[in-house]
Amino acid sequence: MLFNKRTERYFVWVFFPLALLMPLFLEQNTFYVSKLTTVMIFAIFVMSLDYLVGRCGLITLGHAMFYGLGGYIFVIIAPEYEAVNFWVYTFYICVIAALVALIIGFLVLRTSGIYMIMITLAFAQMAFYYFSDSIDFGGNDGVFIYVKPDTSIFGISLFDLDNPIHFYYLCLLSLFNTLFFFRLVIRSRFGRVIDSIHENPGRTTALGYNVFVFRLMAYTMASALGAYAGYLFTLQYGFVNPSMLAWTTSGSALVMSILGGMGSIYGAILGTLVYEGLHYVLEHLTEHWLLFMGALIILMVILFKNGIAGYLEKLLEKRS
Amino acid sequence: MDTKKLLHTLLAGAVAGTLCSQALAANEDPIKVGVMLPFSGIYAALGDAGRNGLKMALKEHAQALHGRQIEFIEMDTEARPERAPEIASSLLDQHHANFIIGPVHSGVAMGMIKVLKDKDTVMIIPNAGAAAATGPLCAPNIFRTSFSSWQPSYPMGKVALDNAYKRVVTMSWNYGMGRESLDAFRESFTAGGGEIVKEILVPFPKTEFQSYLSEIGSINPDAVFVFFAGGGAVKFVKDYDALGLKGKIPLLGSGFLTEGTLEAQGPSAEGVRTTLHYADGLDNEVNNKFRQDYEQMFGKPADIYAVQGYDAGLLIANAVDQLGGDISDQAALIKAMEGAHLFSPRGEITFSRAHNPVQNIYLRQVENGQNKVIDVPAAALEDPARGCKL
Amino acid sequence: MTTSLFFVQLINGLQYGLLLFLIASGLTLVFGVMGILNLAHGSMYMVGAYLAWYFVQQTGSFTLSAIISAVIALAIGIVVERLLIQRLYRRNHLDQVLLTIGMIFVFNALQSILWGDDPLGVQVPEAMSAAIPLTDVVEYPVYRIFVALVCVAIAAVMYFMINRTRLGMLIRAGESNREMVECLGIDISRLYTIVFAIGVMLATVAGVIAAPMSSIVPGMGEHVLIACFVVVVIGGMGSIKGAFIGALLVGLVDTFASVLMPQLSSMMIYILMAFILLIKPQGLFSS
Amino acid sequence: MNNAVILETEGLCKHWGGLKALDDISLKFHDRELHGIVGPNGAGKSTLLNLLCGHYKPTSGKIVHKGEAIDAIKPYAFARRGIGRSFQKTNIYPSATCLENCCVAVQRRMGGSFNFLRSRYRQQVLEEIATEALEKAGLGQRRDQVASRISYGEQRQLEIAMVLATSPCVLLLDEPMAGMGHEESQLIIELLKTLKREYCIVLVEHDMDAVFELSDKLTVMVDGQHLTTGTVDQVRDDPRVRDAYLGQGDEVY
Repeated sequence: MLFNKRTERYFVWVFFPLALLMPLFLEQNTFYVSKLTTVMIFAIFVMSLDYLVGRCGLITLGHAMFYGLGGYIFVIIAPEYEAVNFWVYTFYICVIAALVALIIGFLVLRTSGIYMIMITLAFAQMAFYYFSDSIDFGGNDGVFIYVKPDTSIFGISLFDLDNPIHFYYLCLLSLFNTLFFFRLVIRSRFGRVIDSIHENPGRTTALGYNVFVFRLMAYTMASALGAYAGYLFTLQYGFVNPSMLAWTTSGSALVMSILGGMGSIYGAILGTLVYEGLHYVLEHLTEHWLLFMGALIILMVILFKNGIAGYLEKLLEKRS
Repeated sequence: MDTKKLLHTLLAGAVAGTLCSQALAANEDPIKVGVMLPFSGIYAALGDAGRNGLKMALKEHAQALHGRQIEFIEMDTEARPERAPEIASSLLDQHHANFIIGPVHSGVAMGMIKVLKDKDTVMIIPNAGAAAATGPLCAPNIFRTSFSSWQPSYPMGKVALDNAYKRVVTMSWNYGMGRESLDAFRESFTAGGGEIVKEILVPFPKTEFQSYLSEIGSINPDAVFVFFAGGGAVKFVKDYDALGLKGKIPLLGSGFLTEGTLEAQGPSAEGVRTTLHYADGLDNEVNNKFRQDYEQMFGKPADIYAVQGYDAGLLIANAVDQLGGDISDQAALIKAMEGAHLFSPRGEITFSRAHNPVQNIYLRQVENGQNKVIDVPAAALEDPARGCKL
Repeated sequence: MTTSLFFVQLINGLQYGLLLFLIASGLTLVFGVMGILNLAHGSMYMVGAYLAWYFVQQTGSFTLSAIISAVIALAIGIVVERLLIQRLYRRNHLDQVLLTIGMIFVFNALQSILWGDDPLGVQVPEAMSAAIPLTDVVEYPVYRIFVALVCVAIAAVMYFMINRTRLGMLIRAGESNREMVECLGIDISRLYTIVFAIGVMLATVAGVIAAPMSSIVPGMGEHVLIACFVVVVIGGMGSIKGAFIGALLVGLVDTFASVLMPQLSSMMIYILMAFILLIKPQGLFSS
Repeated sequence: MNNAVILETEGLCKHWGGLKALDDISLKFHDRELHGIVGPNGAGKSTLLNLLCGHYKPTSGKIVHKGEAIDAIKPYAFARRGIGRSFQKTNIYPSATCLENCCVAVQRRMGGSFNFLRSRYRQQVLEEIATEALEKAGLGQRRDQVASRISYGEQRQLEIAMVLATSPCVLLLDEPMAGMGHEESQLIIELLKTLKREYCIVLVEHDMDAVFELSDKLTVMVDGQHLTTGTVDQVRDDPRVRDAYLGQGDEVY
């Protein structure tokens, strides 16, 4: 079974149908649709991080680099005043990001633990300052994308990216595909090796696997997906800013992923929803939302040992 | 913030959202003013002052609103540009704000403009000076009550020449606002025969200035022109003094160097000369009253950010007054705003075709912890609005 | 670059490095002994600067302010360790990351509520307001020399404590073998509380003594946090000696890069760190 | 017995700084023989195994496998050449089932490890081979149990099963009976007796009874040096061996 945990099945059956119907209720208020879109895009990014950190044991604090690159690659390679094909550029961006990840992964995967955290951060900071200091790419103020790509395949346009509802469905589809994809990968034979490496890298080497190569593949794949999320984010409002690459973006993604339950993948969606939801509610309640946000995070760390997903799983176990 | 009131507002917003199809008569609705400023993080003080000024102006000029109430919807940008489009669209699509006031940070401004440009709301920028906002990206519904980055720095080139400074080192953080300020200074300074010996761009938001200052010391120019603001300005002025440059090499700056920072800078700031579109000690009726009232209401002295917020409020009040309270016609509203003639604490201002204020730039010098006006190097200065097609 | 300018920049770099060491030492100590990754370390630096400002306002004396702040820091350290950190010893680093990020939020919010968001400044104490001329133009303030000396002194005291005292012995033992320390009949949880409190105090003291030469602004903690991590990782997590060397390296590289390679200066310390980690994946002095 | 030489070392040395952990060891390991290695603590037995499986790189000397020098290849390549090893401390995937543990081993050989999409559960052959390995190691009935829940002795068996699942030609076993009770040890001894008919086994073991019972050839090492190699009887009668073990108190045979 692809979604092998009961909690996950429940989640998939509750979340996706609801998300599918949501725009019908919110038709009057496109803001909520846009907000949910943003959250779903970030959830894709958090999922890719969750796969790296929770599934592969590769803790990175530089994942936002690929999120930002997703946007900047588009800015760099796409013509400014011409609508390009969405799917073709998705392919380009993923491939270019994967190549970058291949090079950086080749360097950073030699280290481990906290050292890996820091060296990934180092590369992300370099990229951040590169775009932030660059005059060509708008520097600190960022760049606009004036023309959104069109999404036609063989002349049939599926989504109009300027329509928030269409864009919402594109992102929902991407979210589901990403979850589905990661589930496939986890269940695959590649996933078996990754699981083994996560649990016992020494033994896996002794069995004849080149651990480095497998880690590099996982890193590359997750980075390409992270870039895809960044690409979507860029397209949503047509705006790229170096702050997408800032370490705080990596940090909040990490927080959401831990909050959701490391390594559970669907937990990443939960974590993102809960975090963004809390942020939204608290921000509207009080100017000192940071205080409550911080306190809630602290409480949740202490109460939930394995994140929200872990907590839900335990709850279900108790019931049955 | 008054939580209850906000909840109320929220509720009202939600109800209004769902009932949107059965819109009520426009004139009985409150005027919705979205406030999109940083209330947390590094620019929080600026956001706070801007909001104070805005509220104060609308309260003071309540009678100009022809009986219409003002409803504020406040959003914290956290000075995070990547969140700007989302928040802006919240104010636009969710709250249907008539006016959106913000932001402080130029990066956030870009994100806002992307969403709000040519939409059914009016954006008033109460600080961010990015040239693009009233340059290539200018739009009928985008106004600015602060300044363009060019405005405060351009006149300083002339001031430097008048003081017979020939060789100047310029320095700022390496970001849009900083670079644009240095460019504006260079424009007028080199045109008059001055020479920029060195331009130093410090990575934002680094505040370790010692090595740069030592280098300036070794160059020993006639003067130094800088753009820094907030915490960086405090640190820079203190370092400039501590390393002994003060008193040997005159320090000139875009006025933000000594705005809202004088207390923290202490005696180190004494004698620093800056150009800006405002000065605390401006002796006019509006300013005197403004400063007095502001201090009374908020318990601290007003600064430039408060003035700019205040003028955003004045601009709204003025336009609403001109239209007799009916702002449902956007074209008429924009026309009214374009024609506005404001009596601001900084002096009279009008608006250029690109919707940037046409205003006096003052030369100020810090004396006894106050920015004292010593000259008006440019009166009614209009931004060239390069690239604007309005 | 002339010789005299080179000399001045050398001093600048060393002084910046020494201050970085003071902030980073607590971080590396806490990690080395307790295995706790404290991201809220930078926040304590910020708290130190704000406390210094507040008590200078109240008492008028910088020395008094420094002492009160250090005591408060110890108290914060003890409370935080007993209340929160203690629950996380058996959890993985990621839970610690999450908890301490939560703490950053709380500290930032408290700072905004208690002291507002305006940039603040503390004046250099009267007794140390003099300056020594270095070149025709550039002077060097006595207070900064004093700060450098304090940093060196604290480094020396830490070195002495760890290598010569009973507490230091326990710390070294705790680093290599927790069970052994417990077998010796020592209350390891108390040892941890003490070490954590000392770590917090070091960051706070750094904030206090840096206050007169910096601007006290919201968010100053996070900025310094990253620099600290770079220092600690270059030196090797948990090594005080490593942190010392790492801090000086970062200070010097950052200073000289900003003059010699201004286009790359923002990236230079990260390039340095990446370079060192590629050669020595565990940092320079890891155990 | 005159089976072909499969693995061979020539003048193998491993130095840690000034310490000579292993000094000039030249040995030949033959197919379908169990080659025991004994020696007091610190004799360099584990170091030798770690060199043979590629975990350490030799300071000098050569390792020859089927006529090719292999001391410069990567650690994982040793396993690919069929040199499998078990570890002194149990080294398995505790959270996975026994079957899954072996599947990881089988999959290395079967390929498809870079197949991102095909289910890992979809290939019958793979599971059959893994089950076979489990049965060979006497763990057939534990197939679907989680590895952390089986007994210690069984975990050691599982480790051997994992090595078998890689279809090795050489088994390097580092104290497979360490920490086991008598009955469990007997089980392993029986297992090794059957295995040595098929594989070249290098066995490092402290349990002398077991070693003497199992070994076709026996090497004695002392202080990183090669003392002697011969049949069990030859070694037993060698006076130098007795000398070497004298003064070792607890380990006197």
